Amino acid sequence: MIPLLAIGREPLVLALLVAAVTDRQGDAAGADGGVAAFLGVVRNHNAGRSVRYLEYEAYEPLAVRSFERIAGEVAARWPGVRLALHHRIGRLEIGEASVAIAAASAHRADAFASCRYTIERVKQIAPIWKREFFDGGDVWIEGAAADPDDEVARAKAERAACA
Amino acid sequence: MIPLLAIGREPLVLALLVAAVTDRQGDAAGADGGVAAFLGVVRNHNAGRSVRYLEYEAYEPLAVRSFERIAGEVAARWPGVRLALHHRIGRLEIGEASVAIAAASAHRADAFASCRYTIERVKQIAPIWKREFFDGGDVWIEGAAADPDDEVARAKAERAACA
Amino acid sequence: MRVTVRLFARLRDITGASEIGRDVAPGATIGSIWRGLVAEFPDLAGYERSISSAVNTDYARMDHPVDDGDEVAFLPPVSGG
Amino acid sequence: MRVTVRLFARLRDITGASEIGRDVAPGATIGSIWRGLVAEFPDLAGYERSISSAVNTDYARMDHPVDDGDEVAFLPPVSGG
Repeated sequence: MIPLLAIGREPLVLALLVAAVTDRQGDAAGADGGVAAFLGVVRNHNAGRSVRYLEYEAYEPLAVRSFERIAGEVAARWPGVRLALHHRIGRLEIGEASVAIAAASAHRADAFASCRYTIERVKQIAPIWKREFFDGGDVWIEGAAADPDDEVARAKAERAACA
Repeated sequence: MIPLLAIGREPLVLALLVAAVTDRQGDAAGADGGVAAFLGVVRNHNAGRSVRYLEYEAYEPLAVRSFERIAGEVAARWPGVRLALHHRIGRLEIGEASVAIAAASAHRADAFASCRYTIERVKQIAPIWKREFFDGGDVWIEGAAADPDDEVARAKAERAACA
Repeated sequence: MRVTVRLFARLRDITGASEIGRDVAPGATIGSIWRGLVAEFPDLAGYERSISSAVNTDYARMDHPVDDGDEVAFLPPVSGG
Repeated sequence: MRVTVRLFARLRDITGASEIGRDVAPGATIGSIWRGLVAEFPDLAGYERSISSAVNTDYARMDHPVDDGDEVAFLPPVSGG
Protein backbone atom coordinates (compact mmCIF):
# COMPACT_ATOMS: atom_id res chain seq x y z
CA MET A 1 0.00 0.00 0.00
CA ILE A 2 1.28 3.50 -0.83
CA PRO A 3 1.94 5.96 1.99
CA LEU A 4 -0.86 8.41 2.80
CA LEU A 5 1.54 11.38 2.81
CA ALA A 6 4.37 11.60 0.31
CA ILE A 7 6.63 13.74 -1.83
CA GLY A 8 8.35 12.32 -4.89
CA ARG A 9 9.40 12.71 -8.49
CA GLU A 10 7.09 10.11 -10.04
CA PRO A 11 3.82 11.03 -11.76
CA LEU A 12 0.89 11.15 -9.35
CA VAL A 13 -1.82 8.50 -9.66
CA LEU A 14 -5.05 9.71 -8.06
CA ALA A 15 -6.58 6.23 -8.08
CA LEU A 16 -3.86 5.01 -5.71
CA LEU A 17 -4.70 7.76 -3.23
CA VAL A 18 -8.40 6.97 -3.47
CA ALA A 19 -7.64 3.29 -2.87
CA ALA A 20 -5.41 4.19 0.08
CA VAL A 21 -8.09 6.21 1.87
CA THR A 22 -10.93 3.77 1.25
CA ASP A 23 -9.08 0.57 2.15
CA ARG A 24 -9.85 0.65 5.84
CA GLN A 25 -9.56 -2.17 8.32
CA GLY A 26 -11.59 -3.23 11.35
CA ASP A 27 -14.52 -1.12 12.49
CA ALA A 28 -13.88 1.51 9.85
CA ALA A 29 -14.14 -0.95 6.93
CA GLY A 30 -17.14 -0.08 4.78
CA ALA A 31 -17.97 3.07 6.73
CA ASP A 32 -17.08 5.49 3.95
CA GLY A 33 -19.91 7.12 2.05
CA GLY A 34 -17.91 9.50 -0.08
CA VAL A 35 -14.46 10.39 -1.32
CA ALA A 36 -13.58 13.93 -2.38
CA ALA A 37 -10.40 14.36 -4.38
CA PHE A 38 -8.34 17.14 -5.90
CA LEU A 39 -5.64 17.33 -8.52
CA GLY A 40 -3.58 20.47 -9.00
CA VAL A 41 -2.62 20.67 -12.67
CA VAL A 42 0.11 22.70 -14.40
CA ARG A 43 -1.61 25.46 -16.35
CA ASN A 44 -0.35 27.00 -19.58
CA HIS A 45 -0.98 30.57 -18.44
CA ASN A 46 -0.08 32.46 -15.30
CA ALA A 47 -0.13 36.21 -14.63
CA GLY A 48 -0.33 36.92 -18.36
CA ARG A 49 2.66 34.74 -19.19
CA SER A 50 2.70 31.72 -21.50
CA VAL A 51 4.04 28.95 -19.30
CA ARG A 52 6.27 26.29 -20.90
CA TYR A 53 6.80 24.09 -17.86
CA LEU A 54 7.39 24.24 -14.10
CA GLU A 55 10.09 22.96 -11.82
CA TYR A 56 9.07 22.18 -8.24
CA GLU A 57 11.48 21.81 -5.37
CA ALA A 58 10.83 21.04 -1.72
CA TYR A 59 12.60 20.96 1.59
CA GLU A 60 11.53 17.36 1.72
CA PRO A 61 11.73 16.36 5.38
CA LEU A 62 10.00 19.55 6.51
CA ALA A 63 7.43 19.18 3.75
CA VAL A 64 6.52 15.70 4.95
CA ARG A 65 6.24 17.07 8.49
CA SER A 66 4.00 19.83 7.19
CA PHE A 67 1.79 17.22 5.56
CA GLU A 68 1.64 15.38 8.88
CA ARG A 69 0.66 18.62 10.58
CA ILE A 70 -2.09 19.24 8.02
CA ALA A 71 -3.33 15.65 8.45
CA GLY A 72 -3.42 16.25 12.20
CA GLU A 73 -5.44 19.44 11.74
CA VAL A 74 -7.87 17.55 9.51
CA ALA A 75 -8.19 14.72 12.05
CA ALA A 76 -8.98 17.23 14.80
CA ARG A 77 -11.47 19.23 12.73
CA TRP A 78 -13.12 16.35 10.85
CA PRO A 79 -12.86 13.19 12.96
CA GLY A 80 -13.28 10.06 10.87
CA VAL A 81 -11.89 11.56 7.68
CA ARG A 82 -9.01 9.60 6.16
CA LEU A 83 -6.66 11.75 4.13
CA ALA A 84 -4.01 11.11 1.47
CA LEU A 85 -1.77 13.89 0.15
CA HIS A 86 0.99 13.53 -2.40
CA HIS A 87 3.06 16.30 -3.97
CA ARG A 88 5.30 15.89 -6.96
CA ILE A 89 8.63 17.69 -7.44
CA GLY A 90 10.97 18.05 -10.39
CA ARG A 91 10.06 19.17 -13.89
CA LEU A 92 6.34 19.11 -14.68
CA GLU A 93 4.82 19.69 -18.10
CA ILE A 94 1.55 21.49 -18.86
CA GLY A 95 -1.38 19.28 -17.88
CA GLU A 96 0.57 17.18 -15.40
CA ALA A 97 -0.55 16.96 -11.78
CA SER A 98 1.61 18.62 -9.12
CA VAL A 99 -0.51 17.66 -6.12
CA ALA A 100 -3.10 14.97 -5.45
CA ILE A 101 -5.43 14.78 -2.46
CA ALA A 102 -8.10 12.25 -1.48
CA ALA A 103 -10.35 12.45 1.58
CA ALA A 104 -12.77 9.68 2.53
CA SER A 105 -15.56 10.12 5.03
CA ALA A 106 -18.89 8.69 6.06
CA HIS A 107 -20.46 11.96 4.88
CA ARG A 108 -19.68 13.93 1.75
CA ALA A 109 -19.69 17.34 3.44
CA ASP A 110 -16.69 16.35 5.56
CA ALA A 111 -14.93 14.79 2.58
CA PHE A 112 -15.28 17.96 0.49
CA ALA A 113 -14.40 20.36 3.31
CA SER A 114 -11.31 18.47 4.44
CA CYS A 115 -10.08 18.04 0.88
CA ARG A 116 -10.40 21.76 0.16
CA TYR A 117 -8.88 22.70 3.51
CA THR A 118 -5.89 20.48 2.74
CA ILE A 119 -5.00 22.15 -0.56
CA GLU A 120 -5.36 25.59 1.05
CA ARG A 121 -3.01 24.58 3.87
CA VAL A 122 -0.49 23.04 1.46
CA LYS A 123 -0.32 26.38 -0.31
CA GLN A 124 0.09 28.18 3.03
CA ILE A 125 2.67 26.13 4.89
CA ALA A 126 4.31 23.37 2.81
CA PRO A 127 7.96 24.28 2.05
CA ILE A 128 7.60 23.72 -1.68
CA TRP A 129 8.45 26.17 -4.45
CA LYS A 130 7.74 26.31 -8.14
CA ARG A 131 9.93 27.93 -10.75
CA GLU A 132 8.00 28.95 -13.79
CA PHE A 133 9.65 28.69 -17.20
CA PHE A 134 7.70 30.91 -19.57
CA ASP A 135 8.20 32.31 -23.05
CA GLY A 136 11.05 34.72 -22.49
CA GLY A 137 12.45 33.74 -19.12
CA ASP A 138 11.85 32.10 -15.78
CA VAL A 139 10.79 33.22 -12.33
CA TRP A 140 10.45 31.74 -8.87
CA ILE A 141 6.83 31.96 -7.74
CA GLU A 142 6.53 33.22 -4.18
CA GLY A 143 3.18 32.95 -2.48
CA ALA A 144 2.55 32.77 1.23
CA ALA A 145 5.05 33.48 4.00
CA ALA A 146 4.87 30.07 5.68
CA ASP A 147 3.86 30.13 9.34
CA PRO A 148 2.03 27.05 10.63
CA ASP A 149 1.06 28.89 13.82
CA ASP A 150 -0.66 31.75 11.97
CA GLU A 151 -4.25 31.30 13.10
CA VAL A 152 -5.49 33.98 10.71
CA ALA A 153 -4.22 31.94 7.78
CA ARG A 154 -5.72 28.76 9.22
CA ALA A 155 -9.10 30.45 9.64
CA LYS A 156 -8.88 31.60 6.03
CA ALA A 157 -8.32 27.99 4.92
CA GLU A 158 -11.35 26.91 6.95
CA ARG A 159 -13.46 29.60 5.31
CA ALA A 160 -12.33 28.50 1.85
CA ALA A 161 -13.36 24.97 2.85
CA CYS A 162 -16.81 26.29 3.73
CA ALA A 163 -16.32 24.62 7.07
CA MET B 1 -12.95 8.84 -25.21
CA ILE B 2 -15.71 8.06 -22.72
CA PRO B 3 -18.87 10.19 -22.63
CA LEU B 4 -18.95 13.06 -20.12
CA LEU B 5 -22.43 12.08 -18.89
CA ALA B 6 -23.40 8.45 -18.53
CA ILE B 7 -25.39 5.79 -16.72
CA GLY B 8 -24.38 2.16 -16.83
CA ARG B 9 -23.87 -1.13 -15.06
CA GLU B 10 -20.08 -1.30 -15.24
CA PRO B 11 -17.83 -0.32 -12.32
CA LEU B 12 -16.96 3.37 -12.34
CA VAL B 13 -13.36 4.40 -13.06
CA LEU B 14 -12.67 7.88 -11.71
CA ALA B 15 -9.42 8.20 -13.67
CA LEU B 16 -11.38 7.99 -16.94
CA LEU B 17 -13.60 10.90 -15.86
CA VAL B 18 -10.57 12.95 -14.83
CA ALA B 19 -8.96 12.23 -18.19
CA ALA B 20 -12.17 13.16 -19.99
CA VAL B 21 -12.44 16.59 -18.35
CA THR B 22 -8.77 17.50 -18.69
CA ASP B 23 -8.30 16.38 -22.29
CA ARG B 24 -9.36 19.64 -23.88
CA GLN B 25 -8.74 20.78 -27.40
CA GLY B 26 -7.96 24.16 -28.99
CA ASP B 27 -7.84 27.28 -26.85
CA ALA B 28 -8.88 25.37 -23.74
CA ALA B 29 -5.96 22.91 -23.93
CA GLY B 30 -3.66 23.38 -20.94
CA ALA B 31 -5.93 25.96 -19.31
CA ASP B 32 -6.96 23.76 -16.38
CA GLY B 33 -5.39 24.46 -13.02
CA GLY B 34 -7.35 22.03 -10.92
CA VAL B 35 -9.67 19.06 -10.98
CA ALA B 36 -12.08 18.35 -8.14
CA ALA B 37 -13.63 14.92 -8.03
CA PHE B 38 -16.14 12.97 -5.99
CA LEU B 39 -16.97 9.32 -5.54
CA GLY B 40 -20.14 8.23 -3.78
CA VAL B 41 -19.42 4.91 -2.07
CA VAL B 42 -21.80 2.26 -0.74
CA ARG B 43 -21.67 2.40 3.04
CA ASN B 44 -22.17 -0.52 5.41
CA HIS B 45 -24.52 1.38 7.70
CA ASN B 46 -27.58 3.52 7.10
CA ALA B 47 -30.21 4.73 9.56
CA GLY B 48 -29.02 2.22 12.14
CA ARG B 49 -29.26 -0.72 9.75
CA SER B 50 -26.42 -3.03 8.72
CA VAL B 51 -26.42 -2.76 4.95
CA ARG B 52 -25.54 -5.88 2.93
CA TYR B 53 -25.69 -4.35 -0.54
CA LEU B 54 -27.68 -1.90 -2.66
CA GLU B 55 -29.54 -2.16 -5.93
CA TYR B 56 -29.82 1.00 -8.01
CA GLU B 57 -32.31 1.54 -10.77
CA ALA B 58 -32.86 4.54 -13.03
CA TYR B 59 -35.32 5.87 -15.54
CA GLU B 60 -32.35 5.97 -17.85
CA PRO B 61 -33.32 8.39 -20.65
CA LEU B 62 -34.68 10.94 -18.17
CA ALA B 63 -31.65 10.43 -15.93
CA VAL B 64 -29.32 11.28 -18.80
CA ARG B 65 -31.43 14.35 -19.55
CA SER B 66 -31.21 15.32 -15.90
CA PHE B 67 -27.44 15.03 -16.10
CA GLU B 68 -27.50 17.29 -19.16
CA ARG B 69 -29.60 19.77 -17.25
CA ILE B 70 -27.17 19.74 -14.33
CA ALA B 71 -24.25 20.19 -16.73
CA GLY B 72 -26.08 23.17 -18.23
CA GLU B 73 -26.63 24.70 -14.81
CA VAL B 74 -22.93 24.24 -14.05
CA ALA B 75 -21.92 25.81 -17.38
CA ALA B 76 -24.12 28.83 -16.64
CA ARG B 77 -22.96 29.25 -13.04
CA TRP B 78 -19.27 28.37 -13.54
CA PRO B 79 -18.28 29.19 -17.13
CA GLY B 80 -15.16 27.33 -18.18
CA VAL B 81 -15.74 24.33 -15.94
CA ARG B 82 -15.74 21.00 -17.74
CA LEU B 83 -17.84 18.37 -16.01
CA ALA B 84 -18.08 14.58 -16.14
CA LEU B 85 -20.80 12.68 -14.28
CA HIS B 86 -21.34 8.93 -14.30
CA HIS B 87 -23.83 6.95 -12.23
CA ARG B 88 -23.83 3.21 -11.84
CA ILE B 89 -26.97 1.07 -11.59
CA GLY B 90 -27.55 -2.57 -10.69
CA ARG B 91 -26.27 -4.39 -7.64
CA LEU B 92 -23.47 -2.62 -5.77
CA GLU B 93 -21.48 -4.09 -2.90
CA ILE B 94 -20.19 -2.24 0.16
CA GLY B 95 -17.26 -0.02 -0.83
CA GLU B 96 -18.19 0.19 -4.50
CA ALA B 97 -18.77 3.57 -6.14
CA SER B 98 -22.30 4.47 -7.18
CA VAL B 99 -21.52 7.89 -8.65
CA ALA B 100 -18.35 9.55 -9.95
CA ILE B 101 -17.92 13.24 -10.74
CA ALA B 102 -14.95 15.21 -12.07
CA ALA B 103 -14.84 18.97 -12.65
CA ALA B 104 -11.87 20.72 -14.25
CA SER B 105 -11.34 24.45 -14.11
CA ALA B 106 -8.65 27.09 -14.37
CA HIS B 107 -9.27 27.81 -10.68
CA ARG B 108 -9.76 25.34 -7.87
CA ALA B 109 -12.61 27.25 -6.22
CA ASP B 110 -14.80 26.71 -9.30
CA ALA B 111 -13.75 23.08 -9.58
CA PHE B 112 -14.71 22.34 -5.97
CA ALA B 113 -17.95 24.31 -6.04
CA SER B 114 -19.23 22.83 -9.30
CA CYS B 115 -18.33 19.30 -8.22
CA ARG B 116 -20.20 19.67 -4.93
CA TYR B 117 -23.13 21.37 -6.63
CA THR B 118 -23.35 18.47 -9.07
CA ILE B 119 -23.69 15.75 -6.43
CA GLU B 120 -26.31 17.82 -4.59
CA ARG B 121 -28.33 18.22 -7.79
CA VAL B 122 -28.02 14.53 -8.66
CA LYS B 123 -29.57 13.73 -5.29
CA GLN B 124 -32.31 16.28 -5.89
CA ILE B 125 -33.43 15.63 -9.45
CA ALA B 126 -31.91 12.52 -11.06
CA PRO B 127 -34.57 9.79 -11.46
CA ILE B 128 -32.48 7.13 -9.74
CA TRP B 129 -33.49 4.98 -6.79
CA LYS B 130 -31.64 2.70 -4.44
CA ARG B 131 -33.05 -0.32 -2.73
CA GLU B 132 -31.22 -1.18 0.43
CA PHE B 133 -30.78 -4.84 1.39
CA PHE B 134 -29.97 -4.93 5.06
CA ASP B 135 -29.77 -7.60 7.76
CA GLY B 136 -33.42 -8.57 8.12
CA GLY B 137 -35.07 -7.14 5.04
CA ASP B 138 -34.95 -4.56 2.28
CA VAL B 139 -36.37 -1.10 1.70
CA TRP B 140 -36.58 1.43 -1.10
CA ILE B 141 -34.81 4.62 -0.07
CA GLU B 142 -36.85 7.71 -0.89
CA GLY B 143 -35.16 11.08 -0.65
CA ALA B 144 -36.13 14.21 -2.53
CA ALA B 145 -39.34 14.82 -4.46
CA ALA B 146 -37.72 15.53 -7.83
CA ASP B 147 -38.56 18.94 -9.31
CA PRO B 148 -35.92 20.49 -11.56
CA ASP B 149 -37.75 23.83 -11.48
CA ASP B 150 -37.71 24.09 -7.69
CA GLU B 151 -35.53 27.16 -7.16
CA VAL B 152 -35.48 26.67 -3.40
CA ALA B 153 -33.83 23.27 -3.88
CA ARG B 154 -31.39 24.72 -6.40
CA ALA B 155 -30.43 27.52 -4.02
CA LYS B 156 -29.86 24.89 -1.32
CA ALA B 157 -27.48 23.04 -3.65
CA GLU B 158 -25.62 26.30 -4.32
CA ARG B 159 -25.29 26.92 -0.60
CA ALA B 160 -23.94 23.41 -0.03
CA ALA B 161 -21.41 24.16 -2.78
CA CYS B 162 -20.34 27.25 -0.86
CA ALA B 163 -20.95 29.15 -4.11
CA MET C 1 -55.94 7.37 -27.13
CA ARG C 2 -53.48 4.90 -25.69
CA VAL C 3 -50.53 5.77 -23.48
CA THR C 4 -47.82 3.77 -21.80
CA VAL C 5 -47.35 4.31 -18.08
CA ARG C 6 -43.91 3.64 -16.58
CA LEU C 7 -43.57 3.00 -12.86
CA PHE C 8 -40.37 2.87 -10.82
CA ALA C 9 -39.03 1.64 -7.52
CA ARG C 10 -41.71 1.26 -4.88
CA LEU C 11 -44.47 2.38 -7.26
CA ARG C 12 -43.62 -0.67 -9.34
CA ASP C 13 -43.77 -2.88 -6.27
CA ILE C 14 -47.21 -1.50 -5.37
CA THR C 15 -48.68 -1.93 -8.84
CA GLY C 16 -46.77 -5.08 -9.69
CA ALA C 17 -45.86 -3.70 -13.11
CA SER C 18 -43.09 -1.52 -14.50
CA GLU C 19 -45.13 -0.69 -17.58
CA ILE C 20 -48.89 -0.47 -18.01
CA GLY C 21 -50.92 0.33 -21.16
CA ARG C 22 -53.83 2.69 -20.55
CA ASP C 23 -56.69 3.86 -22.75
CA VAL C 24 -57.45 7.49 -21.96
CA ALA C 25 -60.11 9.93 -23.10
CA PRO C 26 -59.28 13.11 -25.07
CA GLY C 27 -58.37 15.88 -22.64
CA ALA C 28 -56.61 13.46 -20.31
CA THR C 29 -53.69 14.84 -18.28
CA ILE C 30 -50.89 13.26 -16.32
CA GLY C 31 -52.97 14.03 -13.24
CA SER C 32 -56.06 12.24 -14.49
CA ILE C 33 -53.98 9.16 -15.29
CA TRP C 34 -52.46 9.30 -11.82
CA ARG C 35 -55.85 9.52 -10.17
CA GLY C 36 -56.99 6.51 -12.17
CA LEU C 37 -54.00 4.55 -10.89
CA VAL C 38 -54.66 5.61 -7.29
CA ALA C 39 -58.24 4.40 -7.61
CA GLU C 40 -56.95 1.04 -8.76
CA PHE C 41 -54.00 0.83 -6.32
CA PRO C 42 -54.96 2.66 -3.11
CA ASP C 43 -51.44 2.25 -1.67
CA LEU C 44 -50.29 4.85 -4.21
CA ALA C 45 -52.33 7.51 -2.40
CA GLY C 46 -49.48 8.12 0.06
CA TYR C 47 -47.42 9.52 -2.81
CA GLU C 48 -49.93 12.28 -3.57
CA ARG C 49 -47.62 15.07 -2.44
CA SER C 50 -44.21 13.61 -3.29
CA ILE C 51 -44.75 12.17 -6.77
CA SER C 52 -42.93 13.54 -9.81
CA SER C 53 -44.01 12.89 -13.35
CA ALA C 54 -42.64 12.92 -16.86
CA VAL C 55 -43.95 12.71 -20.41
CA ASN C 56 -41.76 11.27 -23.14
CA THR C 57 -38.69 11.34 -20.87
CA ASP C 58 -39.02 14.97 -19.85
CA TYR C 59 -40.23 16.16 -16.49
CA ALA C 60 -43.80 17.52 -16.78
CA ARG C 61 -46.41 18.82 -14.34
CA MET C 62 -49.61 17.01 -13.40
CA ASP C 63 -51.73 19.36 -15.53
CA HIS C 64 -49.77 18.50 -18.65
CA PRO C 65 -52.07 17.04 -21.38
CA VAL C 66 -51.19 13.68 -22.88
CA ASP C 67 -51.36 12.61 -26.51
CA ASP C 68 -51.85 9.28 -28.14
CA GLY C 69 -48.69 7.20 -27.90
CA ASP C 70 -47.14 9.19 -25.07
CA GLU C 71 -44.95 7.57 -22.46
CA VAL C 72 -46.03 8.83 -19.05
CA ALA C 73 -43.79 8.11 -16.03
CA PHE C 74 -44.42 8.41 -12.29
CA LEU C 75 -41.42 8.83 -10.06
CA PRO C 76 -41.32 8.38 -6.29
CA PRO C 77 -38.84 10.58 -4.38
CA VAL C 78 -35.39 9.95 -5.81
CA SER C 79 -32.38 8.53 -3.97
CA GLY C 80 -29.48 8.50 -6.40
CA GLY C 81 -25.92 9.48 -5.57
CA MET D 1 29.82 25.79 17.15
CA ARG D 2 29.22 24.85 13.57
CA VAL D 3 25.83 24.79 11.86
CA THR D 4 24.65 23.92 8.39
CA VAL D 5 22.50 26.52 6.62
CA ARG D 6 20.05 25.31 3.95
CA LEU D 7 18.74 27.74 1.35
CA PHE D 8 15.91 27.18 -1.11
CA ALA D 9 14.47 28.55 -4.33
CA ARG D 10 15.44 32.18 -4.93
CA LEU D 11 17.48 32.35 -1.73
CA ARG D 12 19.71 29.70 -3.23
CA ASP D 13 19.98 31.67 -6.46
CA ILE D 14 20.99 34.81 -4.52
CA THR D 15 23.61 33.08 -2.40
CA GLY D 16 24.73 30.65 -5.08
CA ALA D 17 24.63 27.76 -2.61
CA SER D 18 21.99 25.37 -1.35
CA GLU D 19 24.03 24.52 1.73
CA ILE D 20 26.55 26.65 3.64
CA GLY D 21 28.59 25.74 6.72
CA ARG D 22 28.81 28.50 9.34
CA ASP D 23 30.81 28.89 12.54
CA VAL D 24 28.67 30.67 15.12
CA ALA D 25 29.31 31.95 18.63
CA PRO D 26 27.53 30.58 21.70
CA GLY D 27 24.16 32.31 22.11
CA ALA D 28 23.61 32.46 18.35
CA THR D 29 20.02 32.38 17.14
CA ILE D 30 18.39 31.74 13.78
CA GLY D 31 18.02 35.51 13.56
CA SER D 32 21.70 36.24 14.13
CA ILE D 33 22.62 33.74 11.42
CA TRP D 34 20.13 35.38 9.07
CA ARG D 35 21.56 38.84 9.73
CA GLY D 36 25.03 37.51 9.00
CA LEU D 37 23.80 36.18 5.66
CA VAL D 38 22.11 39.46 4.79
CA ALA D 39 25.38 41.32 5.51
CA GLU D 40 27.14 38.99 3.09
CA PHE D 41 24.36 38.89 0.45
CA PRO D 42 22.52 42.24 0.50
CA ASP D 43 19.90 40.97 -1.98
CA LEU D 44 18.51 38.84 0.85
CA ALA D 45 17.39 41.97 2.68
CA GLY D 46 14.17 42.10 0.69
CA TYR D 47 13.08 38.89 2.43
CA GLU D 48 13.27 40.47 5.91
CA ARG D 49 9.51 40.35 6.42
CA SER D 50 8.55 37.26 4.45
CA ILE D 51 11.23 34.74 5.43
CA SER D 52 10.38 31.57 7.33
CA SER D 53 12.94 29.50 9.17
CA ALA D 54 13.43 26.00 10.50
CA VAL D 55 15.83 24.15 12.74
CA ASN D 56 16.41 20.43 12.24
CA THR D 57 13.45 20.18 9.87
CA ASP D 58 10.92 21.83 12.16
CA TYR D 59 9.61 25.34 11.75
CA ALA D 60 11.19 27.65 14.35
CA ARG D 61 11.10 31.38 15.09
CA MET D 62 13.96 33.78 14.53
CA ASP D 63 14.71 34.01 18.27
CA HIS D 64 15.24 30.24 18.48
CA PRO D 65 18.78 29.43 19.77
CA VAL D 66 20.95 27.12 17.69
CA ASP D 67 23.21 24.31 18.89
CA ASP D 68 26.33 22.78 17.48
CA GLY D 69 25.48 20.55 14.52
CA ASP D 70 22.05 22.07 13.89
CA GLU D 71 20.60 22.31 10.40
CA VAL D 72 19.13 25.77 9.97
CA ALA D 73 16.92 26.47 6.93
CA PHE D 74 15.65 29.71 5.42
CA LEU D 75 12.49 29.53 3.34
CA PRO D 76 11.19 32.18 0.97
CA PRO D 77 7.40 32.43 0.60
CA VAL D 78 6.12 29.04 -0.49
CA SER D 79 4.31 28.21 -3.74
CA GLY D 80 3.41 24.53 -3.65
CA GLY D 81 0.13 23.08 -4.78
